[in-house]
Amino acid sequence: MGYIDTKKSTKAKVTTVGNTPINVVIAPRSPSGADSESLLTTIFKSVKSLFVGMKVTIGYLVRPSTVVTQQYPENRETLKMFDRFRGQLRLIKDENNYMNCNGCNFCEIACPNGSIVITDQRNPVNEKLELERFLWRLDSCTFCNACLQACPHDALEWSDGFEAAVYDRRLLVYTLNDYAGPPVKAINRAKKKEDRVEELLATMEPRKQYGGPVPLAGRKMPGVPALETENTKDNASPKHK
Amino acid sequence: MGLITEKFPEHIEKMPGGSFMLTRMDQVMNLARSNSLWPLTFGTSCCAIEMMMATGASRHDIARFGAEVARPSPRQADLIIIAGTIVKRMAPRLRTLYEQMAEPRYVIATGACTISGGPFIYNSYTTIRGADEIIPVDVYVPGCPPRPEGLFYGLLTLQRMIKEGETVRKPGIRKKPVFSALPPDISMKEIEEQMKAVLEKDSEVDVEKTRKGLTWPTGI
Amino acid sequence: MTEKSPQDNKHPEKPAQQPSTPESSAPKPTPPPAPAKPEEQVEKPPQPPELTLKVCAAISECKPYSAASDCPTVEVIPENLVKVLTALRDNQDFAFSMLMDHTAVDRIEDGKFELVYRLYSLTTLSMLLVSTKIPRDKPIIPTVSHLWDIAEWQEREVYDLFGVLYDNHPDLRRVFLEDDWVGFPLRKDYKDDFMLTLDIDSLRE
Amino acid sequence: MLENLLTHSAFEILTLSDRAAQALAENPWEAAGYTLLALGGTGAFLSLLGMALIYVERKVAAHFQCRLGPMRVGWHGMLQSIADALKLLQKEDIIPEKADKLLFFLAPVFSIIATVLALIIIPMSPSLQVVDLNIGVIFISAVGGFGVLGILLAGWSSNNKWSLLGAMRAGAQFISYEISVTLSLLVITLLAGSLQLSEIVQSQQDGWWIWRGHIVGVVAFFVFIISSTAELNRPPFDLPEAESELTGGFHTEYSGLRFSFFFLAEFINMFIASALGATLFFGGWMPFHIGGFETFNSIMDLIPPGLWFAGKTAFIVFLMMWVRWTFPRLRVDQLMRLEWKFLLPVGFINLFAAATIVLTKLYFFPGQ
Amino acid sequence: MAVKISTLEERISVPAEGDNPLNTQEYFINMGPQHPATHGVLRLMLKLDGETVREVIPVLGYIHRGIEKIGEHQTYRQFVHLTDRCDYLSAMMNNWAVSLMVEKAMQTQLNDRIEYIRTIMAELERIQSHMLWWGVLGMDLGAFTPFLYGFRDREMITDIFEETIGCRLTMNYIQPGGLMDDIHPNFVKRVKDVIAYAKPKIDEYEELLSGNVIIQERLRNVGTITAEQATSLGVTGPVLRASGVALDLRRVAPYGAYGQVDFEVAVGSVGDCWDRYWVRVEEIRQSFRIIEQLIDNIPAGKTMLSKPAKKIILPEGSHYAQLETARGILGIYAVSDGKSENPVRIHMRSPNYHNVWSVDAMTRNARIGDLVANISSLDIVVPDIDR
Repeated sequence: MGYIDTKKSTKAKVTTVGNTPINVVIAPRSPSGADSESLLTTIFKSVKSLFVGMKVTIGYLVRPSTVVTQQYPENRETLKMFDRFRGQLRLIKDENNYMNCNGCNFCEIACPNGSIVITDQRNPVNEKLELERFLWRLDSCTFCNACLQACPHDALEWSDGFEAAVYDRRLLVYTLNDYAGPPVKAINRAKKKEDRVEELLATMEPRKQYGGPVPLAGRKMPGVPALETENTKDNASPKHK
Repeated sequence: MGLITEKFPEHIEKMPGGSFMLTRMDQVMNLARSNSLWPLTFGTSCCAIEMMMATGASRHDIARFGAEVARPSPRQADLIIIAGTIVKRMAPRLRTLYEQMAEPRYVIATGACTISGGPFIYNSYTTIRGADEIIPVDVYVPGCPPRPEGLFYGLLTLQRMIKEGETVRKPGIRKKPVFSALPPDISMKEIEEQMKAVLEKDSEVDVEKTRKGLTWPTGI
Repeated sequence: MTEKSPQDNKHPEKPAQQPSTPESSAPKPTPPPAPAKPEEQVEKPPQPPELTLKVCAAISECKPYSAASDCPTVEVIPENLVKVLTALRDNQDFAFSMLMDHTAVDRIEDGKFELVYRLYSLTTLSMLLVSTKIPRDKPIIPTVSHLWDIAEWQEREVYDLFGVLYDNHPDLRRVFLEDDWVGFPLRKDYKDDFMLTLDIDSLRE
Repeated sequence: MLENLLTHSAFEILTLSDRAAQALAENPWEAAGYTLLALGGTGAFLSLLGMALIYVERKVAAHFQCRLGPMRVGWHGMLQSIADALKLLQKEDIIPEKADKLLFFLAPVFSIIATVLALIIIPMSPSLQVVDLNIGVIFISAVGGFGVLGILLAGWSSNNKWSLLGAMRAGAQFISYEISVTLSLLVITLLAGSLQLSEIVQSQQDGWWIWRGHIVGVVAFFVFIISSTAELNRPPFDLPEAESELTGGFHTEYSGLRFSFFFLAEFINMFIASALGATLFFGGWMPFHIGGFETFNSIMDLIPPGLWFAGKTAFIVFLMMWVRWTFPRLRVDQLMRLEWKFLLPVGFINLFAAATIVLTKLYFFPGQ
Repeated sequence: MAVKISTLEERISVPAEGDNPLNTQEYFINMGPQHPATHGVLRLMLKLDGETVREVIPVLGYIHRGIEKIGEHQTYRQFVHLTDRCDYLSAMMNNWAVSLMVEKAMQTQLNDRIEYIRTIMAELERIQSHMLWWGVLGMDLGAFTPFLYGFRDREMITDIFEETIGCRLTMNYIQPGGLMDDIHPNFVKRVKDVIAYAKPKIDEYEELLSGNVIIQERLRNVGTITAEQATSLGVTGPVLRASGVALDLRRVAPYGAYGQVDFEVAVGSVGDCWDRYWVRVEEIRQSFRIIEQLIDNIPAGKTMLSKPAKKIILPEGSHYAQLETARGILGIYAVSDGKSENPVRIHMRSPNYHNVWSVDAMTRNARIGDLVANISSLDIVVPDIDR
């Protein structure tokens, strides 16, 4: 029942499991047999070990620079997520707010638990299938990135909104598309051919979003500085005709 | 309500300026409540690690909100952070834990599994699809698992609810600011219509049922 | 459609591998199958690995596994199971001292449960699969919990999820589910009103 | 007045009860005032002290662990304890259906009464002591035993196996460690020659017992600190409420206000143990004196005795917190072994050594 | 043959002990599912005689989600994300096990870049898992501060994960045929920073906890299982190695880049809690060694060899792959019919399920405090037991 000196008694040697030689380190044990220590030495080492432990903790107390706490609601303006952070799903839009997504269902198939529900419609002008509604269930999304991996049109991305707490579970089902209508590719193709562009654009119907990167966007919360970010602006209702 | 405040408001209100005092008292009491949320040490799976990250890790430190006093006994806890999947076998225990807690008690559901069943919605024979089928949930924090900051945001959301919430005059009746989270040009009716279309497949999450209140899933 | 398709070989990075890839512990790979139809693989009967032949030679009750497996596998009939496993554990040539895993597969098309015992030897570091088949309507098999302590719990799990009954088991009860649960969920014909299914296949066409 | 302060004769003991008795002879109204002052003062002191200690504990713990602790209620979370107290007042009060209701109700009351009783004889400064009993040391031991009764009752009446286990642990632990505490108290009693706390303080005019009593004093101090930590159920001896073993121990079933009584009593008891340690070993409110160095002593006297007392108590409180946030918990049998096989023999030997020292007057400054 | 089926109630109904009034009565007490020491939702029925534990009956199923059933309805790519939720502290190794199984079955040759990154990530995961365990062990034994220190240092590693992958805990990073993303440009620098930071911290851990005499007394000669018992109980990982069997798949059957690195396997000699404790602390050091050897020479190459849109259909037959997670050997057993994307049967040989049962053998006739130390030293993750 001696004191185990963790630094000294580490032994390294080679053993075999089966026929494979393996270098092992053997856990230190308390000295026994010939090396065993006297009772006084044991008591001295034991008491010393207590003080060594106390030295570690007091070392942190007297050095306030070791405090690593980030004060979340207060540092909200400066808090930055990593670029690849999987916060919330959103559709990539170009500068005219046209989306890349054409409603091809690949992400819906790839999604392991049905968190993405896509409904399609046929455009009356160019008679192609296009996205009618892109629903994303944040309440069941597992952030596995399978949808982004499966997307052939580079239409999805992650935003860094992690503040999504709500009082009502129903608010966690988001409509990601601002409008139902042709993707940017179809519009560009029509523009190139100069073929019924105006008509095509007129088929876009706005889709009201009730979710978004921050459900409480722009609202004031006690103790929380109001947040005005790019996300909130993105989330404003669409400007299409 | 507690020992003192049971008969309190009736006597106060008769006094001159009593209603002003009561309002002030509400503010002070709710402030105290919202800043002293002692969580129950309850976690079932992955979200519990991130919850420990929030409560335990020095980087995030839930102690700043006065909520690091994690109580192992439900009698002394104010807040239950459901972290992780709830399965059929656990559901009655969760219910018991909730019933053992003293009023006022609050519930935060973190993570996809707790809110809706998450990755285990389909083809699972045990997973409860949403902890709100077992106990009433005040705040939902989505994520799988949510970041500690996300959990703090949920805590702040809960604090806001508490501060607007219960009054001394009507103990036990809590105002829940649900609709304040909606953007101005959208009505709840529109949401419900859209939701129904989506959730038709998922018969367990019935919008009508959720509104009426607590229901027990079949088979428990 | 298999992964090992010709376009994979076009990658310039596709290197001549060092010997220490994951396959080093695996049995020697057969030549890459033709990419088009997986049925072609089945047509080639794989040569039983060396260990299988050795075991079959030493213990007469075993015979090589008939279906495809990536691990040395022997097949026994349920009556000989305890005898074979005891022999495998106690035979100094093999010394399968660990029961790594035990589980069942529901072969509903044959009307059988296939029970799989995965043995691991700490002296030869080799792995052996012992497979036995029992009828689905009378799923009774003798226990091996007296050979390995862990078998008691593994068998309990299999009972819980498949309803395989273990004769002479010291304490056969459910592990994961409540004692009054009806049915055995991992059986293919398990029905549960609570369970939802996601009809993804209809989207895949 | 000032010259009075600069000499030792300034330290006249004037307890609140004495003042009340004096006043009763002269003016009964004044006596009533003193009684009220003593009662109300003790109550207010109790809760304020408890809350302050809880706040300090949380902050100190946080900084031991590289974090900040309460930050959002008041400046650096100063009002955190008040928020907690207000919340606990509002909590629903649950009495389990199968509990022994009378005992369940009485247990926290016993706990807090024991604490108040122990608090009143602590000499905080020459003029701030409620009662000065001539058997002070014994009184403290006796009242401490009363406190553990509350814990035992709580565990028994809750009708919960974990609570009962915790209570039994608490009982065994308290009875064992009480011996060691008493033995180390007896050492000082021997050295000082009195059981009265104010006299023990006065006897340290020429130096505190921790260094006047050299080896004996130091050993007694360490025995006292270890065993009083164990009596207080604080980590590393918090077996009765070991979170990871017994969920909450004896107070598992308590909620709201009743739980806060236990919570408060625990922290006040910590203060009492520290104050007792300060009184016995560090001279209580007595400034740091070295026998014979009158100039030095009079400089030391410039600091008011109340501050001396507060500083010494704070030091021991900090020591206990430091230990708490560093060490893991012992096992039940190890706890008992530590007491019966180690601390008890050491305590006895130390007591005999103390007796020898008193007889041979081997301590420092014996003559004065 | 009539097979007797018992229930939990029958199991815990003890007949009253004889007529001798001196006999103390043994009683059952329920520990969990909500109990601070049971790491989530493990429930233990303890047969107690005073403070002495006579028998421990683990009762499982409080987080049984039927992952194996769900897996029968999912593709292999989708199943990877479910394994994250089993042993979430070695999520990356779980992903790797599925990927390894698929790659073995498809005979996919991976390039060195993928293998190196996988190995580094797995070792980082092992370190963070052991750091968390170290903290939790401290907390279970009553020292709260190590918990905070362990989490503080673990946070540095989750930062690395978050930068490269975007998630902190359930990552879904290692995919069949490669990796989800390439590593972030800052990755190498950040890993080096963490190694430089964390190495001295391990010594501090030793000072604070390992060297502390109370910890040594709490752990030494507590919960001893011999090598024979351990093999019969089927325990793997640090628990088995603490009993003196140096079975480490990274060494005896190297996968990934483990064949190219030099490291030592930590083993114990007695098989008590102290050995298990020390083996894990030493494994943190060895993992640092492995990372240091690999981090500077990650070769160039592609990080995804198969197109995500491509279907994975395994050849008919049974497939198995196993690897060493932070808790022991994880095996993935899949039976494919050769026609569909979904497996006919997928089974996880979970290390925790095999480890947890040894708690009974360890704790017979010990104290409740020892039970807590035993559970803690087993380092169980309950969702992986129940699956």
